[in-house]
Amino acid sequence: MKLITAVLREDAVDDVQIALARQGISGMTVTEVTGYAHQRGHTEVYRGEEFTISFITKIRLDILAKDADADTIVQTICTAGRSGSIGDGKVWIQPVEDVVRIRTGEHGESAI
Amino acid sequence: MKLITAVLREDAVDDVQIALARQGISGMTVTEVTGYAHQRGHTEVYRGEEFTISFITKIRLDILAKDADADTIVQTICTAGRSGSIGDGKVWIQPVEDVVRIRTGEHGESAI
Amino acid sequence: MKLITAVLREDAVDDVQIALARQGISGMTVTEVTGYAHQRGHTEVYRGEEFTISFITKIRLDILAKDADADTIVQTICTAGRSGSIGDGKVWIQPVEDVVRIRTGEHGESAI
Amino acid sequence: MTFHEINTGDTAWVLISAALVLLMTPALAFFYGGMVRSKSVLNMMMMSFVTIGIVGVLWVTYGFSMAFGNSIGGVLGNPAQFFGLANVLGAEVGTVPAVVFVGFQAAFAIIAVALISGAVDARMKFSAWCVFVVAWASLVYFPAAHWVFAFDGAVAERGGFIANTIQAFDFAGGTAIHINAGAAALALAIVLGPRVGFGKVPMRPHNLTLVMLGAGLLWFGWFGFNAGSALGANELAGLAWVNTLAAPAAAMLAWLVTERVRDGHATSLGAASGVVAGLVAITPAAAVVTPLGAIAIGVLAGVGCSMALSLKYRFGYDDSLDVVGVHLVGGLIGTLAIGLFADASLTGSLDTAGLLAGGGLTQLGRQALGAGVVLIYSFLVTWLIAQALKRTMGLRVPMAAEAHGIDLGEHAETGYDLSKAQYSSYNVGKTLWLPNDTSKDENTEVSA
Amino acid sequence: MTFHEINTGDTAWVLISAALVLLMTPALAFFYGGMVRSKSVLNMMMMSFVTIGIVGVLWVTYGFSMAFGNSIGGVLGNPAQFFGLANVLGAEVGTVPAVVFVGFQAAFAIIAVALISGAVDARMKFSAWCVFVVAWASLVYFPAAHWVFAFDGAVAERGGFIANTIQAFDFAGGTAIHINAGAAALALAIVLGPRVGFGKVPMRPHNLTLVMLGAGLLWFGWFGFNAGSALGANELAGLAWVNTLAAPAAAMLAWLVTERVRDGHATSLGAASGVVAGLVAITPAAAVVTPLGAIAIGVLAGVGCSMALSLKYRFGYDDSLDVVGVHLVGGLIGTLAIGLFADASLTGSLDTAGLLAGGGLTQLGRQALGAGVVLIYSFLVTWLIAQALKRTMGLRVPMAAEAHGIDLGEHAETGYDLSKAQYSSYNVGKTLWLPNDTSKDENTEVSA
Amino acid sequence: MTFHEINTGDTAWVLISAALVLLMTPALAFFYGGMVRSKSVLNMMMMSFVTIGIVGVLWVTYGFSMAFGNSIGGVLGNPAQFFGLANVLGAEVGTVPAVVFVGFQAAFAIIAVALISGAVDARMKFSAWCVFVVAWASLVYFPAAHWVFAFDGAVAERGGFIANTIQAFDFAGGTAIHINAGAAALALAIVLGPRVGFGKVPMRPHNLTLVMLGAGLLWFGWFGFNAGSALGANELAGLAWVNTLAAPAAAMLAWLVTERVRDGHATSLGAASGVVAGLVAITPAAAVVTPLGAIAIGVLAGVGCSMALSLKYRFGYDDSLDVVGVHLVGGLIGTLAIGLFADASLTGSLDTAGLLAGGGLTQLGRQALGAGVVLIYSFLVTWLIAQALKRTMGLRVPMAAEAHGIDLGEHAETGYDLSKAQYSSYNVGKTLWLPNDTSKDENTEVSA
Ligand SMILES: Nc1ncnc2c1ncn2[C@@H]1O[C@H](COP(=O)(O)OP(=O)(O)O)[C@@H](O)[C@H]1O
Ligand SMILES: Nc1ncnc2c1ncn2[C@@H]1O[C@H](COP(=O)(O)OP(=O)(O)O)[C@@H](O)[C@H]1O
Ligand SMILES: Nc1ncnc2c1ncn2[C@@H]1O[C@H](COP(=O)(O)OP(=O)(O)O)[C@@H](O)[C@H]1O
Repeated sequence: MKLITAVLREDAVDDVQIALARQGISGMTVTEVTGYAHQRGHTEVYRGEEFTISFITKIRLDILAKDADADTIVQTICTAGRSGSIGDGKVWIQPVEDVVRIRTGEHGESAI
Repeated sequence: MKLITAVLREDAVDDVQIALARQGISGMTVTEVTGYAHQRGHTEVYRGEEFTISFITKIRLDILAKDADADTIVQTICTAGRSGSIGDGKVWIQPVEDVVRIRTGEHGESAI
Repeated sequence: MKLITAVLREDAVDDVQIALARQGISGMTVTEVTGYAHQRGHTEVYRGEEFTISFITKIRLDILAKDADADTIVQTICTAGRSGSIGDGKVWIQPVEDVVRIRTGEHGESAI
Repeated sequence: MTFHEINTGDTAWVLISAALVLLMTPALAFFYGGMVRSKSVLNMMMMSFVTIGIVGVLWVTYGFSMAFGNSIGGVLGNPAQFFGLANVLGAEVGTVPAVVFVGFQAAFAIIAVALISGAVDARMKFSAWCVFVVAWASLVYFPAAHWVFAFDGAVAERGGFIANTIQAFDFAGGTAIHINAGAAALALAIVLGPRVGFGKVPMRPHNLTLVMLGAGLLWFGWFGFNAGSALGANELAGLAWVNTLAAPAAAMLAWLVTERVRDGHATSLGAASGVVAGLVAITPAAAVVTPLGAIAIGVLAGVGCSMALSLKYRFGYDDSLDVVGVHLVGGLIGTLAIGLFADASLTGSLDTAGLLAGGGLTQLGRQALGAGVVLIYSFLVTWLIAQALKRTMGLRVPMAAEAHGIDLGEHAETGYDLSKAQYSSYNVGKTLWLPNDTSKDENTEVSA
Repeated sequence: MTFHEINTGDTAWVLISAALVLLMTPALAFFYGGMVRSKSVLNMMMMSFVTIGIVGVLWVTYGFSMAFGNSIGGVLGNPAQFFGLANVLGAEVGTVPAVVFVGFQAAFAIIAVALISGAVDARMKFSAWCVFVVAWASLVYFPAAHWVFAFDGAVAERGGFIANTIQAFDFAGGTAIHINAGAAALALAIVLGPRVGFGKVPMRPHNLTLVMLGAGLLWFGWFGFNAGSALGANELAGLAWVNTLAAPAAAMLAWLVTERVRDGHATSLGAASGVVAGLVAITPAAAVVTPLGAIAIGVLAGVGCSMALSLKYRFGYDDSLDVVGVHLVGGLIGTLAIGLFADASLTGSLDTAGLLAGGGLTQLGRQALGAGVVLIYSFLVTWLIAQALKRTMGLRVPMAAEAHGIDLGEHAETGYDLSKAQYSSYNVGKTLWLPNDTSKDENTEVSA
Repeated sequence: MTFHEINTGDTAWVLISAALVLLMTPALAFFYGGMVRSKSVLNMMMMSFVTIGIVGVLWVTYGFSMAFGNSIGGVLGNPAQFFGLANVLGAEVGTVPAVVFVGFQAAFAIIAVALISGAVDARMKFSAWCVFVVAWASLVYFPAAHWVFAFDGAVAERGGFIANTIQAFDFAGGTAIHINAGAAALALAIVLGPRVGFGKVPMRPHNLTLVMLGAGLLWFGWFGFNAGSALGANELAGLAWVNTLAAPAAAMLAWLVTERVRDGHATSLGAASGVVAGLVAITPAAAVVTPLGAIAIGVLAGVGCSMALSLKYRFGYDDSLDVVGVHLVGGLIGTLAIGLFADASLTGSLDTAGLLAGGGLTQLGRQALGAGVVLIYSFLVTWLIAQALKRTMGLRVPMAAEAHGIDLGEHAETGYDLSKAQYSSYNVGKTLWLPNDTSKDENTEVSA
């Protein structure tokens, strides 16, 4: 099994979620994060003092996937989450040794 | 070493934490997240317009564990975090290559 | 490729970020978390009732890194994030199978 | 009604005082709302707001008449006399038009009922609260206001028995309002039962800036409450004004010192609570004590109320926001303190002066009697109302709604949405998010 | 101006009423501000605040004179007569100094303009709003205020045509203010176009405690609005006061019942909206109906306005915070209801009484005519102003700024920073964070 | 005291004005509280609230007497004369009861002290602040109020030297309050030293809705401050009212234009700050300039204060919320502007008129002298008080408490808990979470 993590623009989440749902992938965990890389931050001004705020609001998705689904999910996220300008974010894949569904105690792929 | 990640109901955290503490596991990192899967969301109404909010508040725990402890921890979380109805969440295990305690620079299992 | 995750004191983030930027590492994703381990929490008092709050605000950094950079990054974080007292936090390294830059679709190390 | 010349200055003062007192109920909504957890802030505020709605309408129809109509045996005003405010236009109360007095007293009736809501945080059905408001206003407040506020000859020929027969002083409502609401809160909290997790899980205030806002506006409004009760712009009003500054100031300091000594910290919730305790305590006494007497009453209230809070843990009733500790105890302190500090030059005779101000025990006895009657009546009748509701429509929301948050369960709203990223997967109206794929309504529970 | 003796009580009441009405515009800022998403709260509040600034200055220079100077054909006051408030000191309006009346009416002018901002949430250029305020106040509000509020002989010898020729009642501004602003909001919303995502993505209120605060302060201020319009501390003011309590109380209940029946839940946003709807509706009628009539008007407004809200989705204009649904519809209900409920004993003659209160259709016709004239004039002129601005300076912020949040785009600020961890990587002033390493400015966009 | 007939209209106006001014201190708490970081909001608000408590009690005991008792050489009122408000009941000030005047002036004393707290954000021990309040009120404010506000014959036979000998105009307290508090803030900020990270790490406002709320309520209250200072409901009050609208309106616009030109954006913090700057500047002048003069003063204040803010970075003192930039500079602008714009028809003679209004340099000189005396006295004595406290009890919280947040360190509270998930691992009271397992108290520090 895999854990697919995506860091997205805040306004891309709805599209990504819909695209995934269309493919039958409807489980995910969402975190509000801030990111920092090539995309420039913004500037605020308070009583004449400028504050440059480099961290940018992003949304992180964590999706547990069966090995077979992983590539499609990554592909779907990339397509639905792309705006083409700097700051679209990353997707990465990590190995998962086991997954358990707390409610039932099921293990492995059936727990996803 | 392992990283055990659990996504729990918001009201299960205290029980899980106590259960883990009883087993001598007292380190963890907690994140407020929202989740989306089989559990139904809720509906809000503002000036007659209905908003169905599908994302549900969940709590994510990340626990670094020695290889030997991992299974017990998963087991404890499942037992303490179970309510039996949809939405109890998942636990998953991932490999960790190294852990460092920032304060001391210790590496490996002794850093946990 | 590696995923380096660090849980830091809230006031160490700026120093760590600057130190990393000096080494040319300027991509990261930041999450506000709370942690719980050896560091003692604090006490609040409302109308004579004491509340001991054990969870402590921490900052979590997730940094995707090329294999070659991983050790330096961990080293840098440890140096810049150390205050020497309990609660400085942990850094850990996990394997990553693939990274994709959403904007371009690039895979692997060039996507970082 | 007796007929005097209307005085525009007095009328202006009572008009603005009425608005000040009305503002106190929204202020209470903020004071209370900030103290609860974020998942019940709206319900807490709604209980105050809907009380303005309900009691506002009741007052104009039969409430004023029940409180100030000609007395039936000193016990109840004739509800027909001023029904729908008939016979009010053209009449006066003192030197102000009677309709102005109606407005002023309306605001009192509203806040008296709203005060009780602090006891029922996060668990009472909103519909049950609404019915409770109608019942309690009609069966408890209107009568009690009649007893205490209806002086013979002021509005109608014959007034209530506490004002005219017992002759207890209650300048602006320590008995009729604070003791009354406090006793009711106790009864309702007992019948309702505690919140899930009461005494076990932490229930800390979710927004202390809101609490401070409430306290600030309450203080502001209270100048209308107390100084407005002089029903004129005169020296008496001025004295009440200054006492309404001095007593809560002293109470705030006393509360903070108590906290510092007992808990190690002076808190902002303590400051806000001390202010309210001092305001409550000076309410009945504002026109019969000197400013130094007001300071003394403030100190008593600050220390007394802050010590009284722990009672609820000892006895196990969940008076969530300490209506008993602040309003019942504070109201008692103020009402009885009149028997100690009332100044003969202000009350008009040594006979009515307080024990420590050269008077005897007479007035103290009258005060205790008046307070006791209201306390017992209010507790009993409230208990009966609450039991009746419990057995018919039910008082509490389902446990799951309480756990998930009463704001969502009862009002389908959340207090705050401060997320910067407004990701959603919401449905707006009935339009689904996946129009091409109606088989996948992502809001439907799917089997695993 | 006619010369009476100054009465201090009347003056005191109008002075404080003026302050109460002025408070209503910040209150509106909170009411509106809480209803928008967190990324546009500051812009929404700024539109109200800057309106106080702009209209405050305009009023003192030529606005008062345009509204209350001697009438040019019943259509416009002479702008030169009181320019810069010349000739005001030493004069009276009724029994109060004319300068006090200037202040009181200033607050009316301000809130009338600010009301419109509810229609343009999150997308209008701040500079365009400022220019719009100048144009709309000058071309629409000052004339309309003249028509409705300038009675012959009150300030200048000749006043406006609605007050004196049509003789429609508008006690405190249902026509001049609410219908007027509501019609303008509709025109502006249409020209401006909807927010990105309107009707598709959820735009729920970000802070309902702020909405409740706004509603509470609005109600408080409205006592000055309505009861202050009696221009004296007398029984008329008292009646208006009580009606200003009764109507919104009833409207709140009616709105909540409508919601409960229709949507299954009584909401706090509904309570706040119901209060405002009731206040709007009673505004024109406050002195000509009995308290029971006020309750009837409140019920009509609560049901009517809550039903009117869905119009915007049907017709597709984005009147973001329902200025049309609440102020235009509420203003119409109140203005027309006078033709139904006005009481002959209050209006002074059966001829002017309402249809259901023993009068005929005469007054209803006058009311409809007055309302219609203002509605049409306001809609048309606002539409022209909006088009003119759109074609010259442009009305809307860039799409990206709207998406990212207008607070940042227009004001370079964010409403809230509640993060406990204030990590940053900010620059303060021009000092960079990496002084030793100027080649690495981490705020510069770097190629991947 | 001189004996006049009491006038109820005048009394009503001063009574409500007193309440309005009292509201300004909570309003200040919100204005200041919103501007600091979320971890020090409660401490900031507490400094204002406790000032109401302390100064409220001091005023009633000896403060009023020190300020308005019979003058000892023009320098200090006799503290025994009205100790505990003896000899106040039965007396009048002008046409209002003396006790009403006591209340009105109490609110002035309170806000004067509270203003200083803006300079000491996030680092001053709360106990040190409390002692500072007692000392500063007694040694600086009560004397200065005597100099400026105590006119011969108004309350006592002989008053203070600035009012009676220098004859500077200070209608409502530009000198006694704003210059005074601004100079004290500067001295205290210097002795206290800057916040950790001042000028390096970003300290942006955590809640601008709270700032706007504060500004709105301050403006509302300020009508009592300025128009109430007429001590009657008359044309003078009306003029002050209108000027209190016009000047801040103009100042807000001037500040926003300055920002737009200098920084590229008009901000909501700028609007709020501009309002306050305009209010400060018009305070001394409200009754001696025409509305057009008020607009001029507003523009000067808006531009002047917004330019003055950067001084603190240049000179390196951490006047955290710009008490100097807004109150000292604004107070100076207003006080000196009287010497430019004062209108002979309002001051009563050409001799006292301003330079640009046909007068000479005389009044400008008086204004400068009065302002200078207060500024220097206040700075010096405050500096001495601060040094004394620093060397005895200490002024600052420990560095760790400052870093972690002064709210927690000094008050054991946090301002907001908006987390939806209230997970905890708290202890409530002394009950531990693991009752069966007392060996594992998860709150104890455990060795790694
Ligand atoms: N090395 C990295 N490790 C973790 N997260 C990263 C890394 N680089 C970028 N990110 C995340 O991706 C987001 C977008 O990255 P950025 O470089 O700005 O744009 P793009 O991915 O389009 O080149 C960042 O805001 C950050 O959250
Ligand atoms: N595939 C997944 N990947 C990541 N998180 C998931 C996934 N599926 C479910 N979750 C998380 O688990 C939570 C509970 O899942 P849900 O399916 O609603 O209940 P249950 O686990 O009881 O079947 C979700 O809210 C989400 O946070
Ligand atoms: N086993 C663990 N798993 C995950 N996070 C941990 C673990 N132990 C500690 N942490 C995180 O590290 C933080 C600091 O740990 P703590 O033990 O208090 O200090 P130190 O690391 O200096 O010994 C904790 O607040 C928590 O967020």
